[in-house]
Amino acid sequence: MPISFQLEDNTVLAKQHFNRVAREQMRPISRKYDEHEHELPTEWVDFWWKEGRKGAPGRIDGPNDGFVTVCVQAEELCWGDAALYLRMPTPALGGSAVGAAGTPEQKERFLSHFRADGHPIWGAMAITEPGAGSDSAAIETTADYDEATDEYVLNGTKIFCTAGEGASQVEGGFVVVWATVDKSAGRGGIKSFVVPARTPGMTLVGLEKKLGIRASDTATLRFEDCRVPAANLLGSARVSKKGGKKTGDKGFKGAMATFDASRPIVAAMAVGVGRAALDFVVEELGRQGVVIRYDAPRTSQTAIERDLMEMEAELQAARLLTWRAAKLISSGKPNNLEASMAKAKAGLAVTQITQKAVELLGPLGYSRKLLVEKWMRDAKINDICEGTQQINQLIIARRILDYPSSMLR
Amino acid sequence: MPISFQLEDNTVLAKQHFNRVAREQMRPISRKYDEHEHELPTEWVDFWWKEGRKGAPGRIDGPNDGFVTVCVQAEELCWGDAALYLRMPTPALGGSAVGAAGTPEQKERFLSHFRADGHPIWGAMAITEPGAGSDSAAIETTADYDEATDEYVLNGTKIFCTAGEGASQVEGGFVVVWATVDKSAGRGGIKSFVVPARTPGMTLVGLEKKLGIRASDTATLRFEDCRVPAANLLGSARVSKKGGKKTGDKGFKGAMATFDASRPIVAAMAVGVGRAALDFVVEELGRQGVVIRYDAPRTSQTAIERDLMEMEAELQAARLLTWRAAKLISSGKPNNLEASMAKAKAGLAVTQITQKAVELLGPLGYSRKLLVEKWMRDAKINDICEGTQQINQLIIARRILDYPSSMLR
Amino acid sequence: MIDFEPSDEQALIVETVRSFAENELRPAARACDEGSQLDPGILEAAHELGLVANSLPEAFGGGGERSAVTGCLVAEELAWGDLSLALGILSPALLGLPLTDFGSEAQRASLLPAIAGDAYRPGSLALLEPRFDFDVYHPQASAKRDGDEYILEGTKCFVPWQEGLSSVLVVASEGDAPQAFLVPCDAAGLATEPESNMGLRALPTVELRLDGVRVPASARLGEGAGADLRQLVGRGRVALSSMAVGVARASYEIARDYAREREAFGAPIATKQAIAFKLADMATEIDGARLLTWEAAWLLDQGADVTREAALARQKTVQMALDVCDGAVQVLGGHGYIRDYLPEMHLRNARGFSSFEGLALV
Amino acid sequence: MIDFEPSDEQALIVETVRSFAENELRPAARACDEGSQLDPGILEAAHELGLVANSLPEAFGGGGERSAVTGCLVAEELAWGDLSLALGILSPALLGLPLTDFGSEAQRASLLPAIAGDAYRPGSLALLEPRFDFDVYHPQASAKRDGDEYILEGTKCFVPWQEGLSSVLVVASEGDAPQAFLVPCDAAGLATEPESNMGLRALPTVELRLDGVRVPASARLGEGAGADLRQLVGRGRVALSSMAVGVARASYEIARDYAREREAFGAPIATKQAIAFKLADMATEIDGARLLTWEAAWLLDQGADVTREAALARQKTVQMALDVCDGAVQVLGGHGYIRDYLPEMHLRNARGFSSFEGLALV
Repeated sequence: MPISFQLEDNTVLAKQHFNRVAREQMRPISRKYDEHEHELPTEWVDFWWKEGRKGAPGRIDGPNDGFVTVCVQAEELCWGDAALYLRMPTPALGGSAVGAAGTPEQKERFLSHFRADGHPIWGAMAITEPGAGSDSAAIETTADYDEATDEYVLNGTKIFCTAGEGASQVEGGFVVVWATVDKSAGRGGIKSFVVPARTPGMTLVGLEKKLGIRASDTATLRFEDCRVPAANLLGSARVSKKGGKKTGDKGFKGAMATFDASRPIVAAMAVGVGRAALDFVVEELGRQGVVIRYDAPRTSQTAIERDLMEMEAELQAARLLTWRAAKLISSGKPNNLEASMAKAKAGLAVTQITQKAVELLGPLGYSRKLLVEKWMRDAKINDICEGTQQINQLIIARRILDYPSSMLR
Repeated sequence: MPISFQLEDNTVLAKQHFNRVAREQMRPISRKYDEHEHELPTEWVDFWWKEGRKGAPGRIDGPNDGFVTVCVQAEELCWGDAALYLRMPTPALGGSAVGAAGTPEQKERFLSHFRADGHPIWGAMAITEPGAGSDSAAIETTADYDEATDEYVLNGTKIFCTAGEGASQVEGGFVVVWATVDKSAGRGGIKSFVVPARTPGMTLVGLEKKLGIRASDTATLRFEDCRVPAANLLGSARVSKKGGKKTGDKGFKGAMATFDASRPIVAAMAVGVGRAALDFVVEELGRQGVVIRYDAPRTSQTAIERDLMEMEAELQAARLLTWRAAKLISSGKPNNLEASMAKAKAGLAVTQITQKAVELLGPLGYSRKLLVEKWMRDAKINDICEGTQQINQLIIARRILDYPSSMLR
Repeated sequence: MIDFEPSDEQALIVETVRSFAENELRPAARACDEGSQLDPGILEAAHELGLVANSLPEAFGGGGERSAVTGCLVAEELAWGDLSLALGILSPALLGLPLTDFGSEAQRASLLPAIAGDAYRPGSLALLEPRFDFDVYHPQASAKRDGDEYILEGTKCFVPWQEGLSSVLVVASEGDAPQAFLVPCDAAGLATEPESNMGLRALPTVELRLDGVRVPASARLGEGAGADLRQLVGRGRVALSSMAVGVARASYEIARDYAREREAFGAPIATKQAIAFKLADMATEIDGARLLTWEAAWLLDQGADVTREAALARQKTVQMALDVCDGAVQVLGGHGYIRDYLPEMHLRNARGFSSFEGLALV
Repeated sequence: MIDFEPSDEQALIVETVRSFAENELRPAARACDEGSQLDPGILEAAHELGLVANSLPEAFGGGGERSAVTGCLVAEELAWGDLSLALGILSPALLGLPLTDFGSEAQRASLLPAIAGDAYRPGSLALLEPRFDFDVYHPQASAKRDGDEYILEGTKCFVPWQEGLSSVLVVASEGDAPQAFLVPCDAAGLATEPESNMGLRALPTVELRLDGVRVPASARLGEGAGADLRQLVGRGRVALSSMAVGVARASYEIARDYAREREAFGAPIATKQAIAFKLADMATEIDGARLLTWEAAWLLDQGADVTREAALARQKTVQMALDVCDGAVQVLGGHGYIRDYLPEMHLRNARGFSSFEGLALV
């Protein structure tokens, strides 16, 4: 196939479908759940569980651009509301981890509930700790193997756990917890464990009050002698004894690989928020008689025209980098470099686009009567989560310089 | 005294004087010596030697703002032509080193020629080596003490030596050479030595062909068993025996201190080049009917108006940071942080201002019929010399974080 | 002689205000923001420092020590403590300074003694309008002369509206010329709607609607040509520029200290060039923006027209404050995004400076 | 289906052109720049690759394989080698493609066979004008009909003018509508003055003055409505955007390799975050700009109007190329400033893209 920018029919259908969902189901309640932080957006959760999770007409997992379609879905729904997107009852990042590192048995055991009837449930991933942010290898949560019961015993505290309330409290959901089975082994000792919701010893300590994405439940979870069956260690069933501890064969690296899949989605989320702001500004200014003249000579261009053109160009560059990273997944190719490029670019571009959007609308843009100020607050999370701007620059730099992490940190 | 932006009368007189010099003596030959790289700008050199070095009317070394006036002079003359400024017959950076680290006897011996009659002469400083750029401590040029003759014997190669041709080749001038008397001592072993012009063993290897400041002689100098009297080691006459080598008491630190004085001057040079470009663009666009409306509402502002306002604001911010660093010198206060801020800001601001100036004039700006393209080429040196942007950021960061260099490099 | 250091007297004021900001404003900042209200005790305590009264004429009980430069020093320190509280503290100047500069003797006598008096008396200026194409020099709000009265029409926004406010200075166009009018808060035809904005949560502001509001001709500020709006706008831009510098400095310092404390990969994150250089750039830009602002203020004190300088200072400080506060959030990472730390509030407040006009004066 | 990877056929072309650029253009780049001339041997050798001929119609000896996307791939690789030589190599397309797109049968037959023929034949398009307020869609150069002739007046700049050039395509306004005219280089009233610019030193260009130049009516490109200037401008912007990407990539790669080699403080400077992150940003921006450009090219191939997309791609690539090339000079430090290394030339060339229009087409 030659270079082409033609979206598949399935993707186009999905785009239209999820745009309608965004417009009809999300936008009308967007301000409400920004104002009522931490309140469960029942109408949206119920809608998604009953209707939304069926997906778009056509086949969302089409043969070729499947992951591009996933990104298009994320963009459309986050054009609707990024916080509500993160509050959808889905396996989310926890599901990605199970998908990337789990055995077929584990996938069936933990993910099938999400296709079943019953009440809405959530998945989540818990990595960050008070003392370990970007530096995942510094994780202090421990997982000790108890030979007597063939269980792992988790102890530690996790913060910034997106969807952590739903995943930890609602029966049927689960939290994938990163913990070390052997602190002396550094990264090598880090494994991930599926902790089903309401497992004794897992406590919801609290929810963060945030700048934006306030409808999303960002939880702090404490694990105190929290026991899970050894079979919940993500990875192959084959386990090897090593220093008296059992270790699965997919550890730190397997878990990190989930980021290669999740970063394009986060980038697509960012693009969606940025587009919401840009669309709104263009429409609103258009109503005031301001239109972008793409053929104006430099000397007659207005400052606003140039701002809008820059915003459009940066947003599209971010979107195309995102689709490129996604397409590589669909093609079964490595995308570590491209995923980080998409994430770094989208996070930064969209932060700037939404900040500029507020400015362009003057006092109106700053008011909570409109959603633009909310999009600016929501957008900033994309510059931080799933690796800050700086972490993604680090990954890109290591790739392009062909440096191991020991040479560049 | 309260906060004040009132230039002293002496400074204003100097500004007017050197602006006239710039307009009358420099601008008319600016293009010529850009085209004739490496050719000695005789008319300018002679003018400066006969007239220019007398200084401005009034007292340039006024009691309070003396160093501000030095910066104003640099700005005006570099508004004229930065390359010709660097080619003036003065002690230049070599003089600063002698001034900062030399004994009274050394100051008299090396600097008095510059106040005498006779032919034009130059001073220079030689630090950078092929293997040591920003990392001055990695200097490999050696200075071995020969007890028999009470001389130091220099061996090594120096590059990027501004005014190095004049200073090394014309009798009466001198080059201050940084060399190590004890490699095992690292920075501690680095001392500076005054090598008079035409000293046997000092060879002019060649001159760099450069992006800009082409009238300035950027030399490569080779030292092969180049002998200078021990009395040419900059610093106190008191010398102490140490590991069989004599060392003056002002070494690396003394030499580095000259940068605190030279960085505001380099910043002022940058401001001069940037102002040349900005003045020209404003004037030229004004002729075409484009004027900056400082009171236009955001929505009616043109892209060019905003560009010009940004250029003006950035240039003035750079100028004020420069004057602040200079004023601290006049007040006898430390200015290491402020000097690096001025240098970092001015280098970057002026690079961007001149690049934008070329763009604003369209095809005309890109043509060598006008000087704007030259100013863009000239300006870029200010982002590099006397510590690149990055080195100055490093210095600022160490200061604000209160980190020793071992913690942040 | 050029001098970038405050005089001993200025330094003393800075020290006093800084310590007040550190001990009173900063600890209250988060609660005020979350609770959407100012702390009256702090306003009273600040009033006792005489920051506004000092600038008013001695004849009306003030200190007679007017200086835009000193005003900038004060504004920066207060905004460093908390922007909403700072604007509340300085709000009496929104009435006091225009009256001083342009008011008739009678107008001055009617309000200045109270502002300079023992108790805190809030002030308010209605300058902005809720339009994306608002032109500060040509307000759409209008004032038509009708016999001995003016009839005011139009809508204003970002109008500070604290309890105890008795009158507001409304800027409206009389023909082509913008003029300022003293309007009692309970005037007939005047309606307010409380505003809710991304930032400035603690400062009560309203959208003010003037629907045929009648005021006596004597309510127009000044005699003859009236008020000089260019000067008023310049003084507002310079004051807000200083406050932008203050907010940026607050955010930068938190980021700097966090970066020294927080460890990753076995060392403080401040030892990483990406973080260290970002902090270096912040520090440099803050200083550059401050000097630009001071220069405009100094020109004001020389009696110069500062339209150009105030516009440049405003443009520079608006962008600088946004960049610095965004950078601080970035340095704190996840902690920058949560409301346990102040940078997210600084970012919300900083973004407002591109819209704010006339919320403070020097 | 979306695809960001070249087809096998496209990949083969890229490989061929890249190796030519690496082995022929890059080694000659500095000498051409310093000597202010192209290397005729290289132009001939490049011609044998058939890069332009491939795009021309089979009926006139071309390959009939027109694709703007492929054109972008070729332009980027050539510009990666050297911008001046790339523009020289592709200059035949300045006549060949407009003739293909808009020319009458007779016009095509008159020139296309020679362009597609065995020997390199330079081409030229006179689009730009030496005015700061130049509007590409409304040239000031004019064409007035006078009986069976047109009379051309005006001044053009950045007009490629190599030895062997026989005619130039001049864009001038006929009334309100811009049209293109084939003008013989020796026409009466046509005067040229060689240009000297900051960059593009090796490509001979002239300022072209048209003082009552008369051409037959048949010299106007196309019949009826004539040439579609919007499409021509779009094709030019897309081509130059790709070249900006090529120049930026060249500069970035040199900086990256230098940073890996150069040691300071005992380690390669690439191990410093300030350098490494700068390189990471460069790589990301280059890729983003390339994708934007490809999308515009792909739309051209779909027959769409690309006024918007070409404008966005141009704006993005102009700034990206400048930033990347400036960054590369910065990474090399002192070595970036001297002419022993290429980044200083890349910076000079990159700055030109904000003015260049119509110097290449796809």
